[in-house]
Amino acid sequence: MRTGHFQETTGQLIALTDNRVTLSWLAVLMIALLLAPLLVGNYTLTLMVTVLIAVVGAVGLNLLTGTTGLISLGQAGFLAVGAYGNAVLLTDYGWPVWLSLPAGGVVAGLISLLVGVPSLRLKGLYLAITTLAFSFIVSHVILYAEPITHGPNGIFVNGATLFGVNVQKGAPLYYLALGVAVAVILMVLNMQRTRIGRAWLAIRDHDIAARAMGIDLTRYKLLAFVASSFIVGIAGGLMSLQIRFINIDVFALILSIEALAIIILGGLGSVAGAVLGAVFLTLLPEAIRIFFNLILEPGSAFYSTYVYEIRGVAYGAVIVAFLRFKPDGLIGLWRDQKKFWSNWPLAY
Amino acid sequence: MSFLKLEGVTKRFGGLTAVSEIDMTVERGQIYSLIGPNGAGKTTLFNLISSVLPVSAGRITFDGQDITRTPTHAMAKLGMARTFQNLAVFKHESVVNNILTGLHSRLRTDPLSAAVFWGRARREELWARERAEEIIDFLEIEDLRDLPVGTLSYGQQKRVELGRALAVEPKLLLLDEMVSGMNQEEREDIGRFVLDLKEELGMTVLMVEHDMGIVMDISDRVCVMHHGAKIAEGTPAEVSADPEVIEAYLGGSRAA
Amino acid sequence: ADPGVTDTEIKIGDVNIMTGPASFIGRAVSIGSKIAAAEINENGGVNGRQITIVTEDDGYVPARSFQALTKLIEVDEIFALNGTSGTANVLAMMPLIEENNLPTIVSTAPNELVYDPVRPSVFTLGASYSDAFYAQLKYIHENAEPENAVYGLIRQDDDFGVAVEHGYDRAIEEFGVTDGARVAFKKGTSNFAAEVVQFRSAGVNVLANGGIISGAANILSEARKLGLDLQSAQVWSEDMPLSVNLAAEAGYNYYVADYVALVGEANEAFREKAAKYVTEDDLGAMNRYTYVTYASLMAMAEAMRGCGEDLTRQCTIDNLRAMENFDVGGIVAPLSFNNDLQLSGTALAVYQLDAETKTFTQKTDFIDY
Amino acid sequence: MDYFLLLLSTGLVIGASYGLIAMGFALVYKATGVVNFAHGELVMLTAYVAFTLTTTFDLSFVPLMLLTIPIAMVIGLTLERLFIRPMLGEPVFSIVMVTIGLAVMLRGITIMIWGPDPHNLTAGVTTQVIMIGNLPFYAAQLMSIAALAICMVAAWAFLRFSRIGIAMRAVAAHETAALLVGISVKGVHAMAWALSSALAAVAGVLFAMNFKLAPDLWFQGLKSFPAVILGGLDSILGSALAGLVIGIIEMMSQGYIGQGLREISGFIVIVIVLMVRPYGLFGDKDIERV
Amino acid sequence: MLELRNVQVLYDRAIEAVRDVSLSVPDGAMVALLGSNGAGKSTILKAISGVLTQEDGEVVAGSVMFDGKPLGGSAPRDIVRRGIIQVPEGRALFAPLTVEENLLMGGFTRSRSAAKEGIERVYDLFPKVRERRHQIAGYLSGGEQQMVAIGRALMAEPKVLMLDEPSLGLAPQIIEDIFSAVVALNRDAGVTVLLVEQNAQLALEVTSRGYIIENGRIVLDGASEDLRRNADVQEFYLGMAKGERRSMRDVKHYKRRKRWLS
Ligand SMILES: Nc1ncnc2c1ncn2[C@@H]1O[C@H](COP(=O)(O)OP(=O)(O)OP(=O)(O)O)[C@@H](O)[C@H]1O
Ligand SMILES: Nc1ncnc2c1ncn2[C@@H]1O[C@H](COP(=O)(O)OP(=O)(O)OP(=O)(O)O)[C@@H](O)[C@H]1O
Ligand SMILES: CC(C)C[C@H](N)C(=O)O
Ligand SMILES: [Mg+2]
Ligand SMILES: [Mg+2]
Repeated sequence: MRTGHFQETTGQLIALTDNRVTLSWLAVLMIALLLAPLLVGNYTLTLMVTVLIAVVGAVGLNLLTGTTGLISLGQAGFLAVGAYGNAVLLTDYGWPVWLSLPAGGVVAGLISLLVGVPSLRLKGLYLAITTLAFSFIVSHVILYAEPITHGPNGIFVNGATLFGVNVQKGAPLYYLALGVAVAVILMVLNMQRTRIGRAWLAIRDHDIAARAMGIDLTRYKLLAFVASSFIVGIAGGLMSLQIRFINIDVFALILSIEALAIIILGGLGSVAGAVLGAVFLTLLPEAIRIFFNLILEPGSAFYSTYVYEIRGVAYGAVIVAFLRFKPDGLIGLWRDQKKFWSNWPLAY
Repeated sequence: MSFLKLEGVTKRFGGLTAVSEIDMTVERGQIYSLIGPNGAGKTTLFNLISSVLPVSAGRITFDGQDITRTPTHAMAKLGMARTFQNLAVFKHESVVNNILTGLHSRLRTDPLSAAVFWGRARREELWARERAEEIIDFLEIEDLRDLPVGTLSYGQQKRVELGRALAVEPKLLLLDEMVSGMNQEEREDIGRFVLDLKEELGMTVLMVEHDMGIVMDISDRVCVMHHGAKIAEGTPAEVSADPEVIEAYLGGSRAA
Repeated sequence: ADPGVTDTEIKIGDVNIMTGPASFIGRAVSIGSKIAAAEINENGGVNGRQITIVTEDDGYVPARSFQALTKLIEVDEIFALNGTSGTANVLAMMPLIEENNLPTIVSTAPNELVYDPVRPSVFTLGASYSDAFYAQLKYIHENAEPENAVYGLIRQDDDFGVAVEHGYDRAIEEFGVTDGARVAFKKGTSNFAAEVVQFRSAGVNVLANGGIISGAANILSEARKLGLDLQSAQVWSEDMPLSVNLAAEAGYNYYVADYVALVGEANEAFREKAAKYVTEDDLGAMNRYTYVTYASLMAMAEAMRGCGEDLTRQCTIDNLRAMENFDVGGIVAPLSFNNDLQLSGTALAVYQLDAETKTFTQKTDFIDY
Repeated sequence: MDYFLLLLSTGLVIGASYGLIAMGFALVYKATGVVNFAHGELVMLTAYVAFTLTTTFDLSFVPLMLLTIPIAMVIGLTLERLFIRPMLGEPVFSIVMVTIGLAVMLRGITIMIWGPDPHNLTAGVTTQVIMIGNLPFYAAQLMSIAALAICMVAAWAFLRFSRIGIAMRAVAAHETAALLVGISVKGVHAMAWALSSALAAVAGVLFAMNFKLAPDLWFQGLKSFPAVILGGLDSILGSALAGLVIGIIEMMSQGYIGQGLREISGFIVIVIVLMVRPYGLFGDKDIERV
Repeated sequence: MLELRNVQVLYDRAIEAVRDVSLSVPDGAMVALLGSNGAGKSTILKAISGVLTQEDGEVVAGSVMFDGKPLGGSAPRDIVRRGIIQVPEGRALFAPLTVEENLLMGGFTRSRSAAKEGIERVYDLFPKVRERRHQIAGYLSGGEQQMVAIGRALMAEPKVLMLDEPSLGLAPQIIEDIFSAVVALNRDAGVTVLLVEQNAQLALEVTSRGYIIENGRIVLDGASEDLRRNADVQEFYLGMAKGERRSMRDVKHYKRRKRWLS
């Protein structure tokens, strides 16, 4: 089906995709997503919102870690900053949500410079631990900056309306999250096919050669930090809209680790991978829960004592098993399928 | 006024003086070769010229500008491009993307227009793609276009590096052992090609080579380094006749 | 009718800490629910309807509490909520609770942030941490205070710690005693050496010890090392057998104030009853969180019972709001939610540990502070 | 002065614990280039194993360790064999992620086996207070410091007198080249995991003796990151020393500043230190030459 | 005798790098393997030393035999222990280790004392390396690194030495030294040599037999002497026109299209 497709013009080469089949599938997916609130129940819709928020967060992290090669364990910190930014502006300052949400992203972007600048010289895991340190420090500061953040009390996030509709639950929240996710995905895909995206990739692969090609490391690394944190901050803002209550416990370290897991399982450096990873890992606990409900008698002794822990163990095991068989992630699986079908029936 | 001028350029690594008080002048449009034994300091000198390393002492001017303290990333814009001796490709990226990255300094897309991919970003990308495809065609690596460079053979990777440097459309091209790892046919092609760069585009080429064939055949001037210092300079003929050069570098029988 | 009710069944939800290091709380909570449900069901259920408990884990992570409650409401269609995890977790569920007018009794996180401002469908069982510390310090002040008393406070730097500090503040102010040192620590801290050194140099001999479980034990252990002579007031979590096991080693006969009956007839009667319904293992895992959850589910059932055949959430809420002196077998003081805060069970008893025998003696009656 | 010395002595105690944990991280990193995110969980797991051993056989400290360490090594080898070896040659990122998945599993498994209740672990060691000068210690606290010292000497000797130490660095530096000179990459990895697990056991038992045994013990792994980073990820001895430094800094920042800063002081310190030394105090720099 | 029989290699289960290659290197012989970039030379060496898996490569057909026994499936360590040592292309040193440590690792399979002696021998062969012995290998110049890489391989006292472009980046004089050292090893110690080399002139001078590989297939093989006289080989590998070395300035055929220059 895909064989025999050749690009003929440069325009096709720079397009995100010029493949009609891909485009039609995307259109079908989009329509399905738009109709979803009519088709699925509230819980599924809530899950979908959670997935969409994870998608936004993962695409943001992927920009920094997958594309630019700057490993971050600070995701929870940026999520927290974005969430608090949005929450404080929305609730305490009465900003409309269409302003407070991006503003939360901007705050996260600006704060990211605080970790970006000192991290410029750091590589690999040294950077990772520094961003981890950053997220600990952020949560400390939020806890102690009581006049602004309400410290230990946390904040109830209320009153986000767009065109008079409450966008903190149900279909409106879903559409908001979907809109943001689509916008973010397009934005990142676009950046990645320009000199900016290539500069990031170059930094990841060989920073000296990147410099020799005219890429200003400081500028592009900081840009990656800011762009990534902006997006992650918005994901944080969406989280605060969805949960409607935030305090620092909401932004536990586990979020940073899950975010990394998402992009690694998805396939580092690829936007599609980040999306697939987010869908997969967000729904995994749900799938595991359903699985155990199917195989276990409710009320069995094992059920009551161990089922919760064993779900956690299963979650870890799926991650491990997945990487064992597909170390390059879901996107690798995807590409394999594509390769297989485009070459089929001729092997190599 | 000389195109590239080095005055007393020195580089020390801890106790080791890798480049010691080099004076050197390259004129516009020359093919200038840098030769010398292993560890003589040739690559280090390239690193100084291209500003990958800071000089310990001395002054470098390029095209009328003092570039001694110019940051590396500004060099491409000034019109200087280089290849690396030990392969410095962007491994996980496709051949096209590697070459497109070479075009970085010639594009101006800013983050916002990139994000919407409208207007300038789009126009520039179209243009860049066309340039890249020309280079790919030229280097005869069409069939590798979409492969990650890390999976290519050594020689193929060198070619990609050359393409990436050409994409900069430099006034001065630094080639560090471009032909090593290539067979004779390929070497001849590169040799011919470098001549064309000079003759048809007026490009200045500074190259480090151990292949005396190509050095002697195409260079206008040759500079010989030994233990970080310059021991001889002149036309290929002059240099290859220099007893000190023969002693230090060429060795008896193989003097070309 | 409202969700979660059929002719034969009422579904009650429970969001709790079923995984991770704090899962002994969730486990104890679900045992409490199990006992209460078994007892109710054995006695004919609620107007003939059997109670079913649906438990979801939140791992003590607020974002997951939100998700879990959404699932309970949307998928399992629970009628009411009876297990509610920690403070931040309840708060994260609060919007959903309010929105669904979900009858809820918060029994494991009686924090001011939960009951003030009052939410119409939310009832809180228990005294505040603030009162608990005040009660103990008051007892110490009146009965056991050393000469030249210098008070000290150590607390978590979160909402829970703030509540502890309120009680301490109140005590200091009221008794006019010396406030020697106050320190805050981060949740999850295990090493308290520096803090105890601070107490020593401040001469602290009455300590409001806001550490929990191994934290509290480690604080006391360091204190013993430095030879501090302490009267120590603890969080009620320190009356759980598992905490006592850790902390008794340090040899301090510390105090706790709790709103459950740790000793005495009511407690014994409860344990006897429990033995009928749960396994040996579960019996061993029982602790105060079992008692409070039992009490709150009994109260919930009572309120539902009052609605007769036509069981609705609103009716349950109204009945809870009207509840007065409902006796839950003395395991907590009789419950009356008919107050502004919809808060009950605030009466606290002060207990003291005998570190030798690892048993508590009750030092005061149940008193409101 | 007394105040200062007390803080210092307690800093050494917690620092020793960080140091022991950090050494385990550094060892695996040095040989495999992977930060083992499951190391904290190994520390916890081995401590629980020791707990079962003491409660079942009523062992005193030395026999307990003699039994626990080999078991820990077997656990380490098994984990390496089952989870890490199949990933040989895969991107470091993926392997790190495997250790994260492994960590999640180990946490759950520990609770499934031993339950969530915390315990005392005394291992027959006296809980009398011992005075050194006028500084009081528990025996187990002194043992932590001693254990760190012993492990440091052992590590030093091992690295100094065997080619394995170099081989570990070689494997981490260039796997293919290591294969080509006949180093068994698998063997080196397995050994690193075994030794690191042994260190984990020592660290875990002593930590539990001093600070109770609970299923949140794994968190000490994260808490030891500042030590690993300060010392330099691949510097085993550096990490050990840095552990002590971080321990002391924590105690001092609590003793003199407070404000809950103690728990993050280590992280603040590494951010500052890394600005000056991007590879920690003793870490190998990445070689960048073109 | 080292022998490849109808070997086929795939990378990533999809990219065929080597197809149906058979070649043999008799004991004590020196054999050259020539071919242009991407022909599959390095792949063949990796297939022999068993490190293809490192790059997701796999020998999917045919077999590699040594002394009549198949090598396929053996761990690289065992292949090294059997005396087959490869000098990898692009040096592949242990960058953070010192020069001496690199050499020491080359002797990993040998005793400590043998390794000590070996190191001295390498220093005698490359005085330059001795000068740099305590330096971090990653900071050496390209040529110095190449010397260390070769020295490291010699440390293992190979029975079969596979050199992947040993002359890469070396000064003419050093190339000569290395080649005479290899020839000496072959002659005096009976070391079998499989040489991948772009410097065909030199390679065909020192070897007795040569294989020419293009696009993953052997296209020509024979005695080195005969190959040197082959017109195509002269044209493409030796840079000669009508038996004479031609100057690059005179290269006119220049088959590359000039489009780009316009
Ligand atoms: N970053 C560095 N740190 C320490 N020493 C260095 C560094 N870079 C180069 N050197 C040393 O400086 C000397 C010159 O190296 P350089 O790479 O310039 O040599 P070269 O002339 O290019 O040699 P070759 O022909 O072998 O490539 C060498 O001895 C090398 O070891
Ligand atoms: N890791 C890899 N993954 C995928 N393809 C590869 C990989 N390594 C090599 N190839 C492909 O296999 C072919 C043969 O490569 P090989 O490295 O063996 O060539 P070579 O003859 O050594 O060339 P050179 O002279 O340039 O070193 C090339 O086309 C290359 O693109
Ligand atoms: C563990 C408990 C003492 C914590 C407390 N229930 C809270 O409010 O979170
Ligand atoms: Mg060089
Ligand atoms: Mg090759």
